[in-house]
Amino acid sequence: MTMTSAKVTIEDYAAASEIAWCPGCGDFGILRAVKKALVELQLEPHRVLMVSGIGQSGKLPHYTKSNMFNSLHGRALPPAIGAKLVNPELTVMVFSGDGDAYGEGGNHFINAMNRNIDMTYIVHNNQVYGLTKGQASPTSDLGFTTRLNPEGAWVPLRPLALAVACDCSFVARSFAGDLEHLSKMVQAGITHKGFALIEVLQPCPSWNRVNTFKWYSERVYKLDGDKSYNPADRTAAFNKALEWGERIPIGLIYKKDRPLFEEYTGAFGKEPLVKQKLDPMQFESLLDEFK
Amino acid sequence: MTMTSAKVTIEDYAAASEIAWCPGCGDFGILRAVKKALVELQLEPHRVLMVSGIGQSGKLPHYTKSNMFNSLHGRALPPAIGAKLVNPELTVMVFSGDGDAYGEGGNHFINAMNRNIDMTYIVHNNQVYGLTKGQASPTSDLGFTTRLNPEGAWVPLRPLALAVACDCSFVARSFAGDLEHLSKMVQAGITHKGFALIEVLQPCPSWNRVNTFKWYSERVYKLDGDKSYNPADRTAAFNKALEWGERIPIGLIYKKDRPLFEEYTGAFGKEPLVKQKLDPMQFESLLDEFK
Amino acid sequence: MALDFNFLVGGEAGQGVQSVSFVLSKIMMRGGYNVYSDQDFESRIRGGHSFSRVRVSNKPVAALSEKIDVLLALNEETIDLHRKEMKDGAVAIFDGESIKKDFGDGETFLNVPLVRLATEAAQNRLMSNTAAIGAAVGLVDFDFNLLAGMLREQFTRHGSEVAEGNVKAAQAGYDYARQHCPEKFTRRIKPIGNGDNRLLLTGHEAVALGAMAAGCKFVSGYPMTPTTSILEYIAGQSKSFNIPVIQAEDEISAMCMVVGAGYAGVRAMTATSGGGFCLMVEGLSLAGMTETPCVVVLGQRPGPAIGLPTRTEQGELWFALHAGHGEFPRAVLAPANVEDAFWKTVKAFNLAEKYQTPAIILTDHDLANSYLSVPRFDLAQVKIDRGQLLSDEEVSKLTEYKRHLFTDSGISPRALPLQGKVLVATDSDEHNEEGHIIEDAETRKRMMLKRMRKQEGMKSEIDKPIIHRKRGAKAVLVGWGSTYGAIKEAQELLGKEGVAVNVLHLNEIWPFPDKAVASMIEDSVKSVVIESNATGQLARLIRTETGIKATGTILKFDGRPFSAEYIIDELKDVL
Amino acid sequence: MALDFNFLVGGEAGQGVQSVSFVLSKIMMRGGYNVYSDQDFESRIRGGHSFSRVRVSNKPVAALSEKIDVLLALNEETIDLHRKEMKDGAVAIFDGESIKKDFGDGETFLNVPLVRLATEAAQNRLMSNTAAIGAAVGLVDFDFNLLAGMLREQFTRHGSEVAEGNVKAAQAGYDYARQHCPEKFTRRIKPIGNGDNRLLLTGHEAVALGAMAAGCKFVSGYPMTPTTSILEYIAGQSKSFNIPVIQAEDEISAMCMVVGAGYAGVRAMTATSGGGFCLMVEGLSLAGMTETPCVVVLGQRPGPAIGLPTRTEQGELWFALHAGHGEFPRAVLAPANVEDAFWKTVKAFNLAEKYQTPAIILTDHDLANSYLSVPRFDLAQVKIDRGQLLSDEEVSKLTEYKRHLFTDSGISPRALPLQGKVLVATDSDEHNEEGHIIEDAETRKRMMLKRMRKQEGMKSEIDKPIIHRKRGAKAVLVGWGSTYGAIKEAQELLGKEGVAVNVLHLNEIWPFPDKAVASMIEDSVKSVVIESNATGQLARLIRTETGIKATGTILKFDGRPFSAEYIIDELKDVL
Ligand SMILES: Cc1ncc(C[n+]2csc(CCOP(=O)(O)OP(=O)(O)O)c2C)c(N)n1
Ligand SMILES: Cc1ncc(C[n+]2csc(CCOP(=O)(O)OP(=O)(O)O)c2C)c(N)n1
Ligand code: SF4
Ligand code: SF4
Ligand SMILES: [Mg+2]
Ligand SMILES: [Mg+2]
Repeated sequence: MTMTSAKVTIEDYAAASEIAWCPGCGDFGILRAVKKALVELQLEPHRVLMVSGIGQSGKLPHYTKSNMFNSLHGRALPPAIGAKLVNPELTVMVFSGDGDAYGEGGNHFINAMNRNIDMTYIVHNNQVYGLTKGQASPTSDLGFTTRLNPEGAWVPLRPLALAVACDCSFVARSFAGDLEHLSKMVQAGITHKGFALIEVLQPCPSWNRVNTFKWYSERVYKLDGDKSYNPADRTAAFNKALEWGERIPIGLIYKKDRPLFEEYTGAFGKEPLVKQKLDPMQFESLLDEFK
Repeated sequence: MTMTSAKVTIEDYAAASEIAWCPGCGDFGILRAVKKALVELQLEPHRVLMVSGIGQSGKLPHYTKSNMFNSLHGRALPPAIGAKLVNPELTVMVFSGDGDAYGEGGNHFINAMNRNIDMTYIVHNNQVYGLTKGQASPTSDLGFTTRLNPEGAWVPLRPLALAVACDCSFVARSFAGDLEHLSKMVQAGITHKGFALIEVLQPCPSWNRVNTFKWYSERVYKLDGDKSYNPADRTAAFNKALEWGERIPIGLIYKKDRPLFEEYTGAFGKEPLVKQKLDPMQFESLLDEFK
Repeated sequence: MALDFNFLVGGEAGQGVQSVSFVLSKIMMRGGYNVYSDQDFESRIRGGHSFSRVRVSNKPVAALSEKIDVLLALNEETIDLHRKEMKDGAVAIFDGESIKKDFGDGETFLNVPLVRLATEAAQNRLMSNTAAIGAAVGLVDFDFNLLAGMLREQFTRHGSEVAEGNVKAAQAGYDYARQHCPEKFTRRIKPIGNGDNRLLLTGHEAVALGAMAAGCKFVSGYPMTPTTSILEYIAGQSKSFNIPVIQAEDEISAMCMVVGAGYAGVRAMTATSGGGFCLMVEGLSLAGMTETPCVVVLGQRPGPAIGLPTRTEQGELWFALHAGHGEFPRAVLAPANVEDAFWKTVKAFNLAEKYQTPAIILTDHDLANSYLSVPRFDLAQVKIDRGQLLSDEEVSKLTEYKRHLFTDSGISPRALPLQGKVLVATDSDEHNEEGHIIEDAETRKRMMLKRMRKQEGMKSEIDKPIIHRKRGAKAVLVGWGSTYGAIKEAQELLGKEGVAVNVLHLNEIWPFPDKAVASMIEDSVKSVVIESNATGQLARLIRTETGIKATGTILKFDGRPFSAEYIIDELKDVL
Repeated sequence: MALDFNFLVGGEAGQGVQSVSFVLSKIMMRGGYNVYSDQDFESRIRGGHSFSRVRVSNKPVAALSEKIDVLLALNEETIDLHRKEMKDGAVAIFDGESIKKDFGDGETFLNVPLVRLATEAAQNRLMSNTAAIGAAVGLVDFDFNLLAGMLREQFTRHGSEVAEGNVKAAQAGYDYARQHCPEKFTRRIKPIGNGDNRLLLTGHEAVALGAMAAGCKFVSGYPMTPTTSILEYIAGQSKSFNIPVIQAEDEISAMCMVVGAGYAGVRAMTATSGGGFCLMVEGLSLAGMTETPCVVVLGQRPGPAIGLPTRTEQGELWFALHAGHGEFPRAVLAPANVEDAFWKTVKAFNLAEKYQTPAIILTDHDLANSYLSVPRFDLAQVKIDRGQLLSDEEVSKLTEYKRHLFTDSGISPRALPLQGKVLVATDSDEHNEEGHIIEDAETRKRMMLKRMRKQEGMKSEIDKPIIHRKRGAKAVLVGWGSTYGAIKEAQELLGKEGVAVNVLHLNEIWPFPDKAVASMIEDSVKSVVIESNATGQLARLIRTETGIKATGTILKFDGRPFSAEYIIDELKDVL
């Protein structure tokens, strides 16, 4: 992440496309918080790469300005990793829905957390498949009914507990209805050196009539002020990550200093791979090995 | 699982194919323990369905007798689930390698544990890709070098911690070198009502020269006798599941009574689906809805 | 006298376009008419523009028509976008109290104060859509009782007050439109019968019903437009008929669960679109190798990648034919319309089980979502043929069992796990007759030949393509799948203009009915292949299988369905 | 005088067959000979049977030969399985002290006490394989110094004691064989030059080198036979040349990482086999839609499903051509041999980047693993053509940038993120020139046409197929990919028998060189397509693209590679 002297304003992050979200969607809050964080960090759009999956969440990069790669459903992380590894100078932010991240993308989710490459992963968790018109997601509450799940959804996954199990170096939760908190979390995620997971509770007024803005508002409580909570304590973090119901914690749940994958081997060289010169002749010595 | 009066002997579980494992492979111990468990449970081969992925581990069902479905790499669980749901009278055992289960099959692994369908999942963990000639697996220790990983493997996943995070209803570890312990675990897994994960430490003398028979033998210790350890305590289980290094726990790590997925909805009916009559005429009333 | 009438209902996503269109369609069918109604919507939940056309005729219809008789505008944009499609003398209904704009002259506009009428009649401004339906129905002087009955059916579950409120709102709209009907507008739709022996449904509802009737007992899938509707329909019936619908973590899992269920002995199915199908193709190959019956619905939409998720295309014919690694037999059926979708689905299950291999049903977004009125399916005609599935008695007599027994037909008699005491073993590795892994060249060769022989058997069960001949035809219009209605209608319209063309339409594509196709094309001087893709996939397939190169193609790949008018227009350049 | 000599080394997996064969191959090349060495092994790590043939000739060789001159049996089974392949007068070397069996008469057996010789000479029974090489080399009276040099090279890293021990063991075997050489056995291989300007390598080593030379800077993959070797080779050089090889959690991830790396601006590649490729096809379509260059190596092996994992086949041509949902341009190259594998890989990177779309390199298990001696690659001839990649300077001058600008060629000039200040946006949804999501028909149509135009440009860069004409030829043998060597040799052998045939071989398959193929086939009365699959995939493709139906096919799908002998045998039925 590189800072610049030019003053970055919210206009620099104006929408590149007409916004197609429903009125009242929690995604607006996330978009606002992301822009605010980027402006506060004074990051210019061209230094940022936003990668997203498919879902309502996946449209976010279209609604601001940056380099962007809108990938397949469930496949936001792999291209982000490819891009980051070859050009570490990019500030990489990745956007997924709960289905995108924890359903279709489950395997990448676990492995990306374990790999600890420097990027920020924002998961819009509306506990439902929004874009496809309301099916249960991996985080839908037990019994949540939809047309596809008329007997009600099965027991949800606890992604933040998975994150702690994967030793994810930054695990946080925030709420789309709390601009200040969320944008602070996003800033912290971006400045964190390593893989930062930020799950955002995001009301979907169109398809989730259970976990509404009000429902979340009544339940969320902040860890951030709480001196008795230590996000460096993995056991405590595991228990905190499992907390869900009458009270839902938001804030930094787990943080761990861990080496970065990209610094582990010498394979990347000093300069970003994108800037390295291509020279066929350098391989002459390799040919000798086949003599 | 149904018991029978006919006496089942080890001969009933004789090999159906010539065994192609390397001499000294830990897989032999697993095979022996599985047969022993089945004989002790007096389960006849035709009541058992063995499903496996691809890897050395995936060959196990060929080396005994039962109904068997040898699936794709990483895809042992989904066909097992399909089969079990349509015929719950089958005792379903699933066999994977560490690559199969935790690498290629990672998404199914998490979800199967969360779903809690009644079956036993045996993961042959040799910390290496055996059949493909020795590449790092998701459980290879940090720094483990292979031709594909000359700078050494990255930080391993901790699958048992993932299991606890997924509230897997039975999480155990055993060692291929301890026939008694392993076969007892397998029996416990089969009789457990729900999804039972049994990870087996399995030396691969051909490709893993680090985590050898001796290496494991020197490190494993049994939880089973330990009164101070309570496998019902999820927090304790999480910590235990993370333990790896000088001491490696084997035995029952986590156990939880949880409802079965297949009993959650009324969609399955009373009789196994395979036995239900097919009658097009029963849908006449549905047509009326389109009038 | 021929009646061919076209309503267009338009508005934002979330405004209720689809339910207005559905009510209109249903009552028109109940008035004895044939109805075809297509759905045009964006990939968003609120806002944007969506519309639906309801085509009503006393002759068979099976495609959209572009020219409109009545435009029912739920917002201003609808008028801007669609007024150019209005026929001479057509009327646009709008609520001038919410849409405050002067549309000038040219077309006829009927300002109906929908919100006010609903508020006055039923004290509920949200019932303005019902008033709109009333107005449309009143304008054409249709039987109000059919509408009232329909509304009561729909709303009674919300209480009789809601139901009667809707009836009142509808009545208000109806009366208003009759009283203010523009003089120039003289078109009327009088009931000409009842719809008793007819059903109104979409292609994917027909697939769902077909699957259920065919005895499907297990469904697993992952939501994806346009096939979620299949999963959802069956899920709604899960409990009543014991057909679990498992929402899997991804399509890989869904496909492999289906293969497992098929192995264990039930008829099983999954449904997806191109992107999800990509993830299923390894499992498809697994089914081919293990000789496990399974049915996969591939509902096409425009690609590559995410493409246009709520639009239509026929861009995955070749992908369906060759998806999966290695070579194995498969059936590929492409229903020509809603009715056909039911029967082809039944057939897919039979082929899959008789030949113990995957059957793919190729549909598309247009077929998936368009409503058609069809004769009631005669369930007594549904034949479930499980092929060489052994009976419990037969199995009980076996002492040993070879799942992959070599036979002349290539089909090995099939026993199920726990059906008796025999063991049922199969493997994704190449295997011997017992289902166990092998490496030798000879067994490999025999197993490949055995499996591929099934393709021959299957070929003998493929129906001839749909053929319509016209005397003196010089050209043949060739199509496949959901475009049948539009192509057939084009033939008829051309016939009226004195241009005779034949129609050759494929709804069972693989194994390919080469002889029938070749002889029909060779009969004609010209052949024009009409399809919704950019590379002419059927045209290529015809060349591959028969050596014949079509003389022309009409390719459309903008995500919108064909109409007869469009085809006729394009034919001018090609014929 | 023509020399065409064939060693066969056989034993259990784990016994060292491959290293014995490698040493033999290498020293023969260093003695000035052309060498081709194939590898036959089972999908297991220990036990079973594996073998390797080392064919040595003073004329070009590029395929295996079935008849053996020297059989080097590391176990008993090798003799049982291969004695029937011995030529008249051939010799089988075995260690009678460990293989205690009377093989009777018929062939000539040379009992060499390998273990004893190794133990005596070097106090290490494990060096018996080295003694075996020595014996084989001694039997043909080859230059011992070449062997000694090779052994020192190989073993010095284990200490000079080990190296010298091996030399001694080899010497013991060498001397023993010379002394006990059966009188009837008179064949000798004398060095005829040196291999200085030649390399001995496998097809997949050539692919790996080609990728590196072409400037590949990022590799991600998941192990799968037969392409793991590509990943492993590059991984071994990762640190020296800064080319990370990421072992992904699965092939989906590997493919999508490559697309991300390509988007960010490096040349990137993945390599897999059919099963893994299944999981990549959605990502392939993503690359097509986002116009991201990427290279995918698809190393074929017999399917369906897991099939025969360590055998060969050409069963995925059609799958490669149509894999992925929707329609998008792609290149499919199928190297004809080891040398070609290098150059085709270079070309794949250039095509991918110039046309901003995926390029697939179709290889197979046989090409992957067979060693061939080839002229040293001239790296100065490697041209890296990055197409319309803008320079930093060009980018710095831009004020706005449209990643998917409409152009006549369909190619949009490419800027990279952070190359300057412009923003680089792309989308798997259909998009406008700026890369942002759209829904309208017009933009969709234009974007599809733009992308498909690139296919036309690419077609102009496709080389003519390889053609070898013989005067008076009535038939043409047609093949693709790795079978080139065997087909070419068949042509020559037939020529010697007085049967003239032409050869038409495709190594650049898509876009299809239709004109060249058509004219060559039309020139011949008969055409026989020779391929390693069951359905005649190239034959079908030729028909699709040219309308021409080949008069015959020779199809082999038992997992074993073609030889010239086999082709000639089969031709008798077809010609
Ligand atoms: C392979 C694949 N499967 C399914 C889909 C269909 N699909 C698009 S978005 C989506 C789920 C959206 O849910 P979520 O990720 O929670 O995002 P949201 O819309 O709720 O923000 C699905 C299933 C797809 N595009 N690709
Ligand atoms: C889709 C796919 N990718 C890769 C492979 C190749 N493959 C076969 S087995 C295997 C890994 C084996 O490792 P593991 O699962 O740990 O089993 P082990 O052999 O060690 O028992 C791999 C990568 C495959 N068959 N299919
Ligand atoms: S459907 Fe839900 S998540 Fe999607 S835009 Fe609408 S409110 Fe937001
Ligand atoms: S390679 Fe390893 S895991 Fe495989 S059979 Fe040999 S010892 Fe066992
Ligand atoms: Mg969601
Ligand atoms: Mg393993």
